[in-house]
Amino acid sequence: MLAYTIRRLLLMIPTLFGILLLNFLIVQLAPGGPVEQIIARLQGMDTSATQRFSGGGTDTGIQSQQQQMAMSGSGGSKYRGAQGLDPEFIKSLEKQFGFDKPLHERFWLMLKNYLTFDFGNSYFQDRAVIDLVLDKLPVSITLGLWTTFFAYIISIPLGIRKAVKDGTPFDTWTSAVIIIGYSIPPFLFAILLIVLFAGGQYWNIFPLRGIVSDGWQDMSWSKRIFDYLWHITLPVIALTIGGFAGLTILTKNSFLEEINKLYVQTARAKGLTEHRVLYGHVYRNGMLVIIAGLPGALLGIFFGGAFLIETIFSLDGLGLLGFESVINRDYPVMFGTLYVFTLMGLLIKLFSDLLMTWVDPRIDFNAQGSR
Amino acid sequence: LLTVSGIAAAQETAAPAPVFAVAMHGEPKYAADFKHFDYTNPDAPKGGQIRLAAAGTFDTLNGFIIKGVPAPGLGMIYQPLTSKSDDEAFTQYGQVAESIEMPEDRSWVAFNLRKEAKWSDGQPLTADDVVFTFNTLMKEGHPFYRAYYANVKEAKAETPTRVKFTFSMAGNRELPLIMGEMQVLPKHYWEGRKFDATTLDAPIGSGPYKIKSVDAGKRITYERVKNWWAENLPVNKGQYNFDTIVYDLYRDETVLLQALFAGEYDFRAENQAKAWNAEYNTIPVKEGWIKKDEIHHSLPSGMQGFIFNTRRPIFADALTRRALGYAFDFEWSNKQFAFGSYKRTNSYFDNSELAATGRPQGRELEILEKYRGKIPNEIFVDEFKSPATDGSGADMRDNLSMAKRLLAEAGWRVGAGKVLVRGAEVMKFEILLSSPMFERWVGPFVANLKKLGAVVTVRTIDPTQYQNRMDGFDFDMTVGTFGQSLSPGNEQRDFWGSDKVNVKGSRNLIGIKDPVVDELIDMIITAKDREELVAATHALDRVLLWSYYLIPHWHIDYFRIAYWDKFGRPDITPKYGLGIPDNWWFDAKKAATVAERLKTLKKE
Amino acid sequence: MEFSSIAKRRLSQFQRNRRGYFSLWIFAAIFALSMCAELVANDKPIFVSYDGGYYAPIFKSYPETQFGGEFETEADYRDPAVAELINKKGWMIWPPIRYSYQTINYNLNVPAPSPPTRENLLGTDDQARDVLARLIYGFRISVIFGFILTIISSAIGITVGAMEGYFGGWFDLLTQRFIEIWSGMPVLFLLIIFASIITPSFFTVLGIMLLFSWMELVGLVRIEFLKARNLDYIRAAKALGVTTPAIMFKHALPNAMVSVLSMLPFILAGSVTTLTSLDFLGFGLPPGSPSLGELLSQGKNNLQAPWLGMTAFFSLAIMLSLLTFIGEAVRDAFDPRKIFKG
Amino acid sequence: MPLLDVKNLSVDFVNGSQVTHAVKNISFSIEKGETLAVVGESGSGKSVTALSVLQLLAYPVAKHPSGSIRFREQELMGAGDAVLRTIRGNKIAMIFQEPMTSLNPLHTIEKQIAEALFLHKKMQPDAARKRVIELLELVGLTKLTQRLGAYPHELSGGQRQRVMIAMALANEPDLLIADEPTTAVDVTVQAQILKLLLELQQKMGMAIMLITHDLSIVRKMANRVAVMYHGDIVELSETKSLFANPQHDYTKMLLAAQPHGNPLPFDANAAPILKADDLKVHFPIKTGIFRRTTDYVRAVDGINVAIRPGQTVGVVGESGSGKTTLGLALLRLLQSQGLVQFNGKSLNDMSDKEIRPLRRDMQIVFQDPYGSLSPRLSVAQIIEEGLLVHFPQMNAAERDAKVVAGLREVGLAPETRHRYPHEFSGGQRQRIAIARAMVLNPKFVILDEPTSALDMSVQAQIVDLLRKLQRDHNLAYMFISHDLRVVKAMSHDVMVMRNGKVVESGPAAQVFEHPREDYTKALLAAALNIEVAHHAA
Ligand SMILES: Nc1ncnc2c1ncn2[C@@H]1O[C@H](COP(=O)(O)OP(=O)(O)OP(=O)(O)O)[C@@H](O)[C@H]1O
Ligand SMILES: Nc1ncnc2c1ncn2[C@@H]1O[C@H](COP(=O)(O)OP(=O)(O)OP(=O)(O)O)[C@@H](O)[C@H]1O
Ligand SMILES: [Mg+2]
Ligand SMILES: [Mg+2]
Repeated sequence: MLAYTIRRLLLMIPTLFGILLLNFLIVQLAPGGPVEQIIARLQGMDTSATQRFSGGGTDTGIQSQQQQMAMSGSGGSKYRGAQGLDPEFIKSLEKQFGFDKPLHERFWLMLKNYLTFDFGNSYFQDRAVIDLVLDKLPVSITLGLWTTFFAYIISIPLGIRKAVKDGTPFDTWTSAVIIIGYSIPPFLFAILLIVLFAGGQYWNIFPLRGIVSDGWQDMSWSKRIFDYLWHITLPVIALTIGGFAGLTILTKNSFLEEINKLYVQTARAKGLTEHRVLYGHVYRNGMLVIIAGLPGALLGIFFGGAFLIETIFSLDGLGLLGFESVINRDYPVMFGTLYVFTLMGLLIKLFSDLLMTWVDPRIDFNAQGSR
Repeated sequence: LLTVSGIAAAQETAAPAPVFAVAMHGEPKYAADFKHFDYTNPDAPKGGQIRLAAAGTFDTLNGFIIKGVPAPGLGMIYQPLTSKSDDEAFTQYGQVAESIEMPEDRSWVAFNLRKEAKWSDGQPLTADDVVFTFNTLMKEGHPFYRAYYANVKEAKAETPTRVKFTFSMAGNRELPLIMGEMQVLPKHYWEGRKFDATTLDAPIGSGPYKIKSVDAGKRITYERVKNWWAENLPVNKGQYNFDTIVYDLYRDETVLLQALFAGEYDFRAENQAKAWNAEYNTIPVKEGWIKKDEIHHSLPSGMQGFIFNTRRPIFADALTRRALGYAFDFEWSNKQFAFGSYKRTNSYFDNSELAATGRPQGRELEILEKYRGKIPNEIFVDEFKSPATDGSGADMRDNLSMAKRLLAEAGWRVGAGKVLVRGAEVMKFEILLSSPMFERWVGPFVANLKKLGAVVTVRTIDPTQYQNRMDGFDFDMTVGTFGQSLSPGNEQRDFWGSDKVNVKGSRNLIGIKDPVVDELIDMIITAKDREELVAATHALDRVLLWSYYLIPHWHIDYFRIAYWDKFGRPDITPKYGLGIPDNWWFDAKKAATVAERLKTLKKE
Repeated sequence: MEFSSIAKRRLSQFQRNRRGYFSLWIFAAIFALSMCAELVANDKPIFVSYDGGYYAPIFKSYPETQFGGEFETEADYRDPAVAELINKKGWMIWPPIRYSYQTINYNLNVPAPSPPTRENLLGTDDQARDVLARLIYGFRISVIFGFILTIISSAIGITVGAMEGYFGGWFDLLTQRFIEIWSGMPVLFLLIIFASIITPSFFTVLGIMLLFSWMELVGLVRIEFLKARNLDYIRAAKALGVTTPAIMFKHALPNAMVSVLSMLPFILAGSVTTLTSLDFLGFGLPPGSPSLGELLSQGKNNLQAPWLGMTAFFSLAIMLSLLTFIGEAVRDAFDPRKIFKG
Repeated sequence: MPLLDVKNLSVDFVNGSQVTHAVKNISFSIEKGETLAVVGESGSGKSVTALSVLQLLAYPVAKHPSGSIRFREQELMGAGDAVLRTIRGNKIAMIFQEPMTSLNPLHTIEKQIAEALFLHKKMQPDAARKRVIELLELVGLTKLTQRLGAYPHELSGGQRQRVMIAMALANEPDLLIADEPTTAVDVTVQAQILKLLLELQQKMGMAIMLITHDLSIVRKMANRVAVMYHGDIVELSETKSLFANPQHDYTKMLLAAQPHGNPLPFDANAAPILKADDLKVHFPIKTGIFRRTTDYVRAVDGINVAIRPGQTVGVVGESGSGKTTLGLALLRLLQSQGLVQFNGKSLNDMSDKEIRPLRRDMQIVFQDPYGSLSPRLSVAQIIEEGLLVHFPQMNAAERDAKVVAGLREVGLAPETRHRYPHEFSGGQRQRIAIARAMVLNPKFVILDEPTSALDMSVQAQIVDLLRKLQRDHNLAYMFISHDLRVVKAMSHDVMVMRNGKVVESGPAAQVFEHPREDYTKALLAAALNIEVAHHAA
């Protein structure tokens, strides 16, 4: 197993290299890069990455410009100056982003830097990519941990109960409930929660944005915890609601699969309580898929799926960062996040594989050759 | 700004007299001894706070560089050399500059600074700061400044209180005003700091507000500078009344609106007709705690429309373009999609005196006469009007049969597969969009086009990609916007000038290549007075309109604002501005009432 | 005399799961209905009699001139003028819903999206199109898309996962790394690139989605196979000389099927919604195409029009419930020890 | 007042429209300290009866149309969970018939045994561990005490069975239900375990319900015997009187049945069909979090065999000596070192694909029939699978005919072929496994305890069948068994294994009559011992 682990660790290097190379090449092909992005901004186009789903936008493009002009305090109106861009300017932009160098040189440079975990700076945010990532981590961890926590803490017992009560009305209605939960698009549900519990129309109980209040630093510990929980309630609910269905059904079916096996009979013959039988014996057998899937689920929420919710609750997490970097063509951030995520992903996957052999010692990863 | 004016530099004359204000054309509206702008309330009480909100995020307090997203409201911490009044087309009044000097040909401009001007840390604001600002912006600022100030040869501090900008060209009337708009940066603060890096350290300024606290990406709070040096200048009288101004940032627009209802912030300008009409029926609005106002303005609407890429052969002739315009049922769409709140745009400068109305007359006619024969004859006969319907939706047949006739005239006929053909050409094109918002407007339009036999597809793509295709003029039809200010100038060349037709990235998306248009643009740029400018603009407007380069969209001539009823505001709203938060003030009594009523509601 | 063969027994087990059995019927009925969407909801009449001639506009397009109108393009039968022309000299038989997915209802009293009325049973969307008609068409396109995508991508995913798990060793190591690299691809970017090269259509979108969606099941199946390959009955099958694919398919796969069947409905629902998340990159189905996802995003952008979001949500929930129940019944059918309770 | 009183017990299995009456209205009782042996035909309902007592059947597929089960006056039939829990594993413990599949594959043996201790005796971990070791030693698993962390799949069949026994005895129950408790262990261990049971019985008055096929054990252990036939108790009487004076026809037949006859002659000069040289299988022992290999279990340690067509080689030896492993290695179902030749061709150099066609000719009957049957395939599918692979030209009807014939030969009703494996009794499954191997007409078969779950009559039938096939097709067998009588009846040559090595081998007669090694002698003595006990009784 040690040899296997080492092999896996070593293989990460070519994997990362492959990913970087592939991405690098693809990015070269993409129409429109950071330069176009800046031009679009200069020309007053609404380029914010989240605009597509954040419900913004207007059907009169000019109107928002007018509004901006009319609202004093918004600084000099760049709009007036947006009167054509000379090629000089575009060249200087390209230079600024390093696009004047040939392809292979740029790739080489990037590789060199990445080996030393130097991910460079964002094109648009003037911050080290690594800082950006670290910055967004608390939000992502919050959402990831809580959501996974709730999903598992509820889905697994529920799935087990459903397996035990398979075919009963309980099974049917719980299925209906979790599927409804799944079908509600999280962003719609989030908005619904906001309108109901944070808007001015019904109950104004929860805050609308952020993960902590302004004066958080100055609060007492208990206050801090309360404040934190108070802030994350809605986003976590919105994220979790859809997370039960798959897991519950998977648990249920895995359990149904195991529950009639002979070793369960043996366990019952020992006089174990039903609970012990289910959680002590069946659990480990039935849960392999689910236990092994846990790290992946975590990763998914950390880095992927939550950007809609992050947008709605104005939480700055990694999901949003990654998404914005693509839409804005902020390549260093894109590559940096990709690199970090991939590395974490690889480690977590290795961990989950090792976890699997721990859960089920019959599992090994050797070739099956001459068995 | 970028080209050399056609007018020869005037003779150097005797030193010009310092003035307190400069108008783009003509004289400033206010006399030298004016007490305050008409649209301000000189007795407005100071105090209280206003909370504003914006969508998005920010990560820097330095808005002058390319990197980072600047926080909203940063303009309030700097004071420009001069600032503009909101009820004139384009007139600058001295702020940091006590007076302005420039020669007749405006080939340079000098600003005499106020001695009392000082930074929020007490240091005096000097000509050195101005020069520093200019040089820094040129060198390290957003690349935009390099283009913007391209014609400034040098900036020189002649005395500690006098700074002079020399231009590389003469006759550009706008340049001195643009220089005046420059927000001055404190040299002593920035020296020793990196200018081209984003920062969250609150910079010092000379403006009415200073930054009180910052929560990156979420909130920025401004606080009024006590005993601000410019507080009692007439230009500032009755303004900057709030003690604190807070900007909250929300990522999501829908939430942003909900936050208003929740009382998280105080004021919102709505830009969606649908939202304005359908989503504001919440309790605070119904109860009148949130006031909904529509405030008319006279800012030029600019032009938004379905623009034709005339580089495409099918759109090369005006007749075809005109015909297709009949397929757009604005009245119905406006009624169904926008609660009838928009007006059809009938001019490239609509909602302003720059818009051509009626038939050409006077100087305008004179200009146009010169081109008779080279421009559509209808110009002399008719006022331009887009085809209209009664908005019932059942009223399109006449328009469509008109279109059919015009298309036939242009050589199109319905061929196999019920598609319009002209020789080997097929009427087949794509409408490219960068925002899904327009899809609904496009829908019925496409349906009507289909009835004419056009094969139309619609495609929405992401902004960067869109920009890329725009830069390469790779589109058939798209929604184009051409914003206009009250004083059109060089940008017109970029919009419609024939020398930009093939310049990648230019904004002559339509592909206009018309010597008449070029000449009219020159006339606008070099117009000596407002009358001439207006006449030339009218002429250009007509030529563009009657060439059917686009199917005009709509505009709105009022601001839709909603705000918690806690504020006082001047009786007069300026024609060209909204005056928020500068001209409004906190009304403690109203605020108390609102708070009171809110409390009783919560108890119920 | 003959005991029911195993197939019959599975069928009967399937049927004994009443929930799943009825779900299958309901789903089949809905699907069949949506397959003949053109006959159910259309802006063209099914049948026209005009001036002695008979026409079937749904199947053939006739120019307006055919009915004495002015335009040589296809007649718009909803156009009052055209309707009048036809009714003067004949009659029309309309489908129950006189809207197709793109038909705009020009006759609304309130701005779009308009609430449900007798004319538009589920209201209209923000482009004044009939939601019910769009739902019927959208269901069809979404489900077909979802089905094809799910079936192909699951087939690939299961195969790859099975091989990884079953063979282990270097094959496992290398394919897994390949998958890691592959899943590290910037899908968004690829879509953008493709969008700039080809005009998206149903099948191109499907193809692109396939490239990336097959990985979803790999991990799950891999684990199941790693577990299964050490079981005694797999060894027994080997001893019989059963070929490796047959062992994987007949003996090991049924084990993995449990988790796969649990996930399939969700994968399907997922593909239905991904379809629209692509729209904004210019790589979804062309604007105007009906789909459940499109309805969802309209729902979000039009909170004041709850019927949009509700319709989308209910259709999704119902579809998913049906599929989950069907999936459970299939699982039951293959469960040798199925115990039916209550 | 009997300890256990069963009255009118019936068990039906309902599967859709198909109802199996597995047990029909039986009554019996067991007194404190008494041993009731239950014997009977394979599939007659013994295990089902035993499981009913603890209410462990898969309800509601299984139904009790009638009956009452009273343990110490307490009704167990339909009793609540709480009641059953206090009894199961505590007052009544059970040894399951199929030890190979009845252990939780993911728990270490220590954990499985200790669990009952924690539960009912509330023992502390240290005490529990001591007790576990003690129990393992009692059942003769001294070597395993170092490997408490071993998982069931790392154990041999006999070892697993003994873990089951240890588990059942852990709490010194009042009633032990032992369903074929010693089928997988060698005679020495068997003797030891039986002795242990007797001791416990004497010491604590434990009652035993002993289900077995081995009549010698019945004679030695049982006070009374119940004979089951087709779901009925056809006869129930004192052991002595039963053996002396059987009443029912079936009983008479059962007592008379014996695997008999002698091995057929074979051509000792023919080229060996299977040959192995210096065969070795070493299993790594892994410890620590990285599960590094610290040592090896030398399960097969340098074995040479050669088997000729028509020859039967018997393999005997103590439980855990590596017999199963040897069998698997010979057929290349386990990784091994050393040369293996089949029909003169070296299997070592062949890929899986190349070996595959040969598998038609070399078959194996696994020691754990249950585990070797795909749970989701019907018996018909399982049996015909080999035909599908090796006789692709056969059509469905032909295949079905073969399946039916195969089932008949092993004494199973062909109608049952559309059932799933779990719906059979232990002995029935074993026969299915035999049918699966034989239906291919192989040339060489490894039979790993093929008769351990079969009653005498069926055993005899199977032995006859095997012999018939051997005669007809010149078949070669490798016959692994603990049952020396069967080995004797079948084998030309015998190999005695211990700790992965062959300690003695030679012609059967010689090994049985004149054993050279002490180990062999002890083995034979133990076997005799049981027989002697019976004769003495
Ligand atoms: N789940 C089931 N469904 C249908 N029939 C079953 C089921 N379980 C057992 N049977 C049948 O019940 C009968 C009794 O089985 P049981 O296991 O009690 O036999 P047994 O006497 O223990 O036989 P053996 O000695 O072979 O173990 C058998 O004929 C078997 O086929
Ligand atoms: N996978 C494994 N890992 C470690 N040890 C194993 C493994 N399989 C078997 N062993 C060990 O190898 C030895 C031989 O096992 P094998 O199953 O061959 O015994 P056997 O002779 O068949 O015994 P029995 O008569 O009890 O079936 C035993 O000590 C067992 O614990
Ligand atoms: Mg049995
Ligand atoms: Mg064995």
